[in-house]
Amino acid sequence: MDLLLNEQQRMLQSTIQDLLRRDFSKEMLVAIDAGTVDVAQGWPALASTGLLGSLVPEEHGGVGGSFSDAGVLFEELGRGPVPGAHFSSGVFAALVLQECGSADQQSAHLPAIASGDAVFAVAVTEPEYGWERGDVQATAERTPDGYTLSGVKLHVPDALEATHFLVAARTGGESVGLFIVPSDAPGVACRTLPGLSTGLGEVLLDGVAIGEDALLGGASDGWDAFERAMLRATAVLSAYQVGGLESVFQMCLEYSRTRRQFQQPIGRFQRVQDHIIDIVNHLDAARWTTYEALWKLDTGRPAESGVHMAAALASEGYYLACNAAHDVHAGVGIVREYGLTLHTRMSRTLYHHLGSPRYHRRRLAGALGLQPGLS
Amino acid sequence: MDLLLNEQQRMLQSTIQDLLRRDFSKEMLVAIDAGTVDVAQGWPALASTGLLGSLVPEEHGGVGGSFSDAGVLFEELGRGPVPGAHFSSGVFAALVLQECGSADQQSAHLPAIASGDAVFAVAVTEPEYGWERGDVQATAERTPDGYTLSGVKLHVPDALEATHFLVAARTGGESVGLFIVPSDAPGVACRTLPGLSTGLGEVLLDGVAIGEDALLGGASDGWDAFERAMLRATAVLSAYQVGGLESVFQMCLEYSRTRRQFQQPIGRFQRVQDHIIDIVNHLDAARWTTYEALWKLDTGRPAESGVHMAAALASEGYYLACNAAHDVHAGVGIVREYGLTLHTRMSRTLYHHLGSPRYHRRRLAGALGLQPGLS
Amino acid sequence: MDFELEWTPEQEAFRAEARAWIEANVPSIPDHPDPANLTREEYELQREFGRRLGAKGWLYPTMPAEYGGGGLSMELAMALEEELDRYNMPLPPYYDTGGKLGGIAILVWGTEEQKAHFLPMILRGEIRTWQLLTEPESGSDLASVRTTAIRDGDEYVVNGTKIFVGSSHGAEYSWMIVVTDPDAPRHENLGWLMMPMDLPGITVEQMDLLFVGGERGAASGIKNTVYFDNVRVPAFNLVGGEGNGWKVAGTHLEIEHGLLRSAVRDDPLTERVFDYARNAKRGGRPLLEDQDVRDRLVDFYIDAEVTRLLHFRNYAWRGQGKQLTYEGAQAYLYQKRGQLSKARAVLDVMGPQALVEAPDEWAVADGHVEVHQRGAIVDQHPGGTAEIQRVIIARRLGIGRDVREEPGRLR
Amino acid sequence: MDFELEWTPEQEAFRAEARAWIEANVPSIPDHPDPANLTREEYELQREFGRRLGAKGWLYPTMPAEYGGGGLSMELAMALEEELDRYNMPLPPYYDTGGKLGGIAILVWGTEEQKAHFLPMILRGEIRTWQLLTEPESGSDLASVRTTAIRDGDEYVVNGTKIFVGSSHGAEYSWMIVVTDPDAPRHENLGWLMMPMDLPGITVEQMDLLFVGGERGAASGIKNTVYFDNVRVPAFNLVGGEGNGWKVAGTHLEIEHGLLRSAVRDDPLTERVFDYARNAKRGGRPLLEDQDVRDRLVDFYIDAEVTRLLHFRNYAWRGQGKQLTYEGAQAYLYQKRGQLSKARAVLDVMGPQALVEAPDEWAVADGHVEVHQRGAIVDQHPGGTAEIQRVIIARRLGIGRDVREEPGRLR
Repeated sequence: MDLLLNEQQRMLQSTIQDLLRRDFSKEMLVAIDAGTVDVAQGWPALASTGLLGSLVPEEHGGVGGSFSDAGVLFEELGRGPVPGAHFSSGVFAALVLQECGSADQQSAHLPAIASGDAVFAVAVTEPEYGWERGDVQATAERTPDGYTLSGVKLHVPDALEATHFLVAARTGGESVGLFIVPSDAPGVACRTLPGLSTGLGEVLLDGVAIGEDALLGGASDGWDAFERAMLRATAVLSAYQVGGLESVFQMCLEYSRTRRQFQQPIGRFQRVQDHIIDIVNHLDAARWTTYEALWKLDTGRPAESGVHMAAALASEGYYLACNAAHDVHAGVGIVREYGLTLHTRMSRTLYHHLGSPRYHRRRLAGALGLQPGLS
Repeated sequence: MDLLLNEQQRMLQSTIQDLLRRDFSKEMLVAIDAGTVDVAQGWPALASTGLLGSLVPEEHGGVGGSFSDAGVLFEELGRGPVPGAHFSSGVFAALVLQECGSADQQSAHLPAIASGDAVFAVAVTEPEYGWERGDVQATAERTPDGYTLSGVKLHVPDALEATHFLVAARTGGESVGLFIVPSDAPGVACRTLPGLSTGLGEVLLDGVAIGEDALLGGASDGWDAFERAMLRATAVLSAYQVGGLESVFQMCLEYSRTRRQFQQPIGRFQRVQDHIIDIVNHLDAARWTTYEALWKLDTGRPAESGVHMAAALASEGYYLACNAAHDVHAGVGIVREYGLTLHTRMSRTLYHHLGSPRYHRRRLAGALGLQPGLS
Repeated sequence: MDFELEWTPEQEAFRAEARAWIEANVPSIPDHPDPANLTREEYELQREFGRRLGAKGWLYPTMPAEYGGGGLSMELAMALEEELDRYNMPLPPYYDTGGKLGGIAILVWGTEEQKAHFLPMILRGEIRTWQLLTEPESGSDLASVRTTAIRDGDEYVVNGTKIFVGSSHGAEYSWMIVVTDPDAPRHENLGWLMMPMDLPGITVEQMDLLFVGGERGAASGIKNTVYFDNVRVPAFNLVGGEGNGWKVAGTHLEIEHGLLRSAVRDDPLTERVFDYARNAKRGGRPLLEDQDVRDRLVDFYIDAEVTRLLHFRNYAWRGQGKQLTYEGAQAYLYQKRGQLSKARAVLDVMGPQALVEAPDEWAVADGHVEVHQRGAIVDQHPGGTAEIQRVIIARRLGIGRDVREEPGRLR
Repeated sequence: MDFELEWTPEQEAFRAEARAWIEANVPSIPDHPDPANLTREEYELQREFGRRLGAKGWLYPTMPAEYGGGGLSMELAMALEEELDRYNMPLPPYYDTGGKLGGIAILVWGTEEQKAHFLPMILRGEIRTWQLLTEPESGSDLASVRTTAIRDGDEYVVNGTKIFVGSSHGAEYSWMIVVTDPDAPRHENLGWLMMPMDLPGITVEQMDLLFVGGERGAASGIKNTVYFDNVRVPAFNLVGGEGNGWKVAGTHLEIEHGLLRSAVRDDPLTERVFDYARNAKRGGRPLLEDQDVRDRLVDFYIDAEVTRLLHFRNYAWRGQGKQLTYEGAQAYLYQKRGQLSKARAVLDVMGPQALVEAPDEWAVADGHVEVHQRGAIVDQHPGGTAEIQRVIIARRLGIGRDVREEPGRLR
């Protein structure tokens, strides 16, 4: 039993912290949020750290690190929270390519993902939003040369930054295949959705013609493999949310000391304390379930129940911690330049990503054998 | 709009309060709880008030009062909480008899219920506990002279006090009939269950032979009518729980003033305050939904959604308020003679009675048209 | 008890008159989910309609007729509001804390001259008034404000900064809490001032916020920072006398803490959310097939209903002359926390679509849902945070104290 | 990070030795869901087994060998506990706060003579010790105790009343907080005393309570009121010196507030509840068909898992020598509140059957479920209420304070 970071992880952590301090100050993040600075502006700096190849094998130009290592990096990114396609491309798409792609497809795309030259976004969800096989209704019609993709992909993270999409589409009946689609392919149209979410986009596929080699693994049904990749990506996403939780907690702690009302620091009031205690409880529940889930993935243990539990706790915890943080800060918290609303928006944006808390709880029930007829 | 008790209700309230102060002091209720005094000992006093006939028509020797009037009475009983068959017999069974019974059956039994000479308990639930038609698995087999009842009725309130049971049993297929069964009929065996609940019993029906006239309304399927009676009874049960909530609230308020720790009344601490505020919120949510539900019943308005909402809030609120009250009282609260545990036990006992909070929420969803295909 | 009003023929006649008048006079203004989108032109239409209502005494129907109010009973006011509600038009039809909060404070604490001077222009809709309470260092702890108003001859000289102020499109007046005597003890050092907003030295600057909701009938649009730099205001405008600002504030705070609702209606969000759920599908199957979706909607419904009933109780009891103590803050607390739990229920049911803003084609219920997602957070703070409501409830119930706190004066 | 221990061959050898010894020595005692049902005879068997463990240093395996402990590493102690766990036998196999809490206090604060005198009899299982803290007027506010111990020559004379004390079947010693100087300031007026329970003037009386649970490994059976009437105890028995009782208490409270768990195991209730749910039917259909039943079970599981992980973190970090601050109280808070939410989940899933007590035939899981329904309430208070855990967490995190509170001394 050793529940501390190892030497190498502490180095990783300190390197990424230095970068983030330099290139992603709170003022910069607020400016990105306000739209006065483009999110893509930070991409070269991120790519330079090698974090986009954290989970890409060395043979494909990546680091070939452990899930726990990736957790260390993405926890730091989550603290910002640093927006952008680092997770979509460097983790989610990279894992899907490894799980579903052929050797050629991996060789063709993983190095570019690791270097940051290509930016992949994963376009699975649709207006009837959900992460189950049955929720995919976009179609891939067979043509002599390949496929024609049609449909609407909605709430796709980082769509506007992407050079490529991994698109899920029905290839016939219940079968769902995954396709590599360049974002500049004819028939692809893409925009960011306005509102409380951040960086979610609409991707219209209007009869997009793609070659046969665009189908991941050449498999007309790649959904089960996709779900395996998604499960692993989920644990890293949870680490990102843990970072966000940590940051929200620290903001509240600091404010509890410096803000005075009724002639004392507001943190002397039990009601304020209890909000912050709720936050640290959400934080630690998400943190330790996430760390254990990453460890299970790294050590080849059955990780399904652990990942789903961590994901539910991280998504719910981040959401509720932001609510509690707004209680702690009252008016100050909604002022954009203060920085709390960055987390508020991100917590909402990620709440359903890679499956809602409800989805993860249902999957957890399944993993625990809590289905009728399984006793 | 007039949200105050009327003159007559204030008189009812004051009469029952006087009686309860006299015959059901806290010491007496604690003694009943400890088993040193028999719960039946208080029956004559209760019967003398006429409250057992509150909802029985005048022609059958009752008061023929409104549901709101009954609410006033049972709210006061709930404050004790005064245990015993007053609700089972005077409200639940009386309403079932009126809804399901023939004129003869009503004439035969309602006067005795109103006077307290007969004590009816409603024996519907079973080991596979639930309040849906499908949960009834006891059987009524047709014989030349009537029926033979077999089965196990479990968690039947006030079973040991009852002179008669209203038993639900399958009369064939999905049909469920209601039967009047004297508690001393051969084949009936009855005992109280030990544990945290209070007054719940097991009723064994081992080939109990009863006449044809025991079938309520002569209807081999009386379940729908039973549910109508149950809905009305539920609103009065909610009033009883509101009384319990009120009493728990008052205990906590008093304790918050008199108990001192850290050189001040504990009620000066925000954490203690918040427990009590949670309690008063549960109380008022249950109170005003219950009052509105009773008013809807009295004025012939559609009451289904109102009753189910009130029932869910009253059952959950009473349960959670007792938890919060234990937080306020800490060690003192678990001392039997203090009296809080009377409510703790009663809140658990009533939590599922006439349908669990889950049941009421599901029914509420139905009443609101939130079922697929109903739009 | 009676949970519904039975209307007399006279009341029905009034209602018919009101309906006809409203139909003839009401302007057509789009229902902006986000009040920040209200244009200057639309605002002017609202003000014009307000002045017409004011001329009939219907802008503040229950306020005394002698000062320009309607002098109407609670029942008639309710009928009036119900008729306006057909056009989705609140009363007043724009953000104006003049009559709702400040007007009552002036009525209770003003001199006869002050009432005669200020109330008619408020109640007739000639001016619109902001409230200036919060400062950078004074939020929940309102009594710690630092903006000073120092007497100088027949004037007060005002210096300081107020934040989270008002709405879009300016105001003719503001009422504000100021320090009139920096050396006096806490709670005895304050004044309550009616401030013409066109005086030299006043600067108004828009804040950059997550969102500014505004409650029904008080849709505020945006919030501002207001700077006072040696602003000279006539001493006549100090209401309640020097050193009494905290008592005067007690009056308007009493209203703000949960008694602001007049007629109590169903939350329109409920039907919008139910509509969505009844029609939405997931993977080709009705969304309502999921039990957890139904459960969340029921939670939503119960939150809305309990809030409605608690406000209804307060409204009815005030009408019956029963003294309220903790009930205002309780209903307000329920409403605030209900917004949060409803927002989460909606997000659970709808997924990220709940976060899409109008006029995007994917916005749900013309954007009302997304506005609610933001507004639920922001609604926690104005008029006292949830924590402040709990402080009031605890004091009024007498938790831990033998003597219960008295409510602020309302008459 | 590594969430599992990898056992060395030496450690495995120790485990094998322990297993064989335990198999040869462990008495067979029924697993009473309600510890109040433990008979005197069964208790004596537990004590005898404890003495045999004590003779090997295995009763308190990590305590120093020089005083009768085992001097074992955390890993070996864990192996020992896992082996005992096969027989559902905690360590010590009876309620004894002597070694778990009082022993550490003596180790940290006692003189060499006191350690040599008290520790061996505790650690070898010769005595069993109760703790005497709470009084009728002193619960959460432990520092306000009124029981006095006034020095008189070589003795202290003790007068007062302690409540919620101990267990069934008596104790040879108690340690207690007393006032040694009624005139000294708060926190400087206290003493920490080892009290032989056979002294004249001590009366023990059983309390009538909803239930007395007792945590795993500390099953207490019943609780008592203990009266002291001019009890004379040797001055030697005061540990830490006059006026230092609060500091000594800081040591055992540090352990009690969330660090009492040694090896961390799955809550056996989880499997009992899951078993029930997998086999139960409603209306002839599997209970698990209801989505809300599955949801409740998942809630239950998550509560249990998070509690396990937080305790596990604390145990591992203590083993790695990392200084804990708020973490003990956090895990304890989670555990306490988790009991409540688990109890409600169970009641929701099982219905009133969860309330049926053993040995009734309808009792679920041999009555463990009903005991949990009662115990979840009672478990909120011993070792500091949830509110007190929150006080500790807030101070240790430094919420609202620039200087964080230091933990009590553990060495």
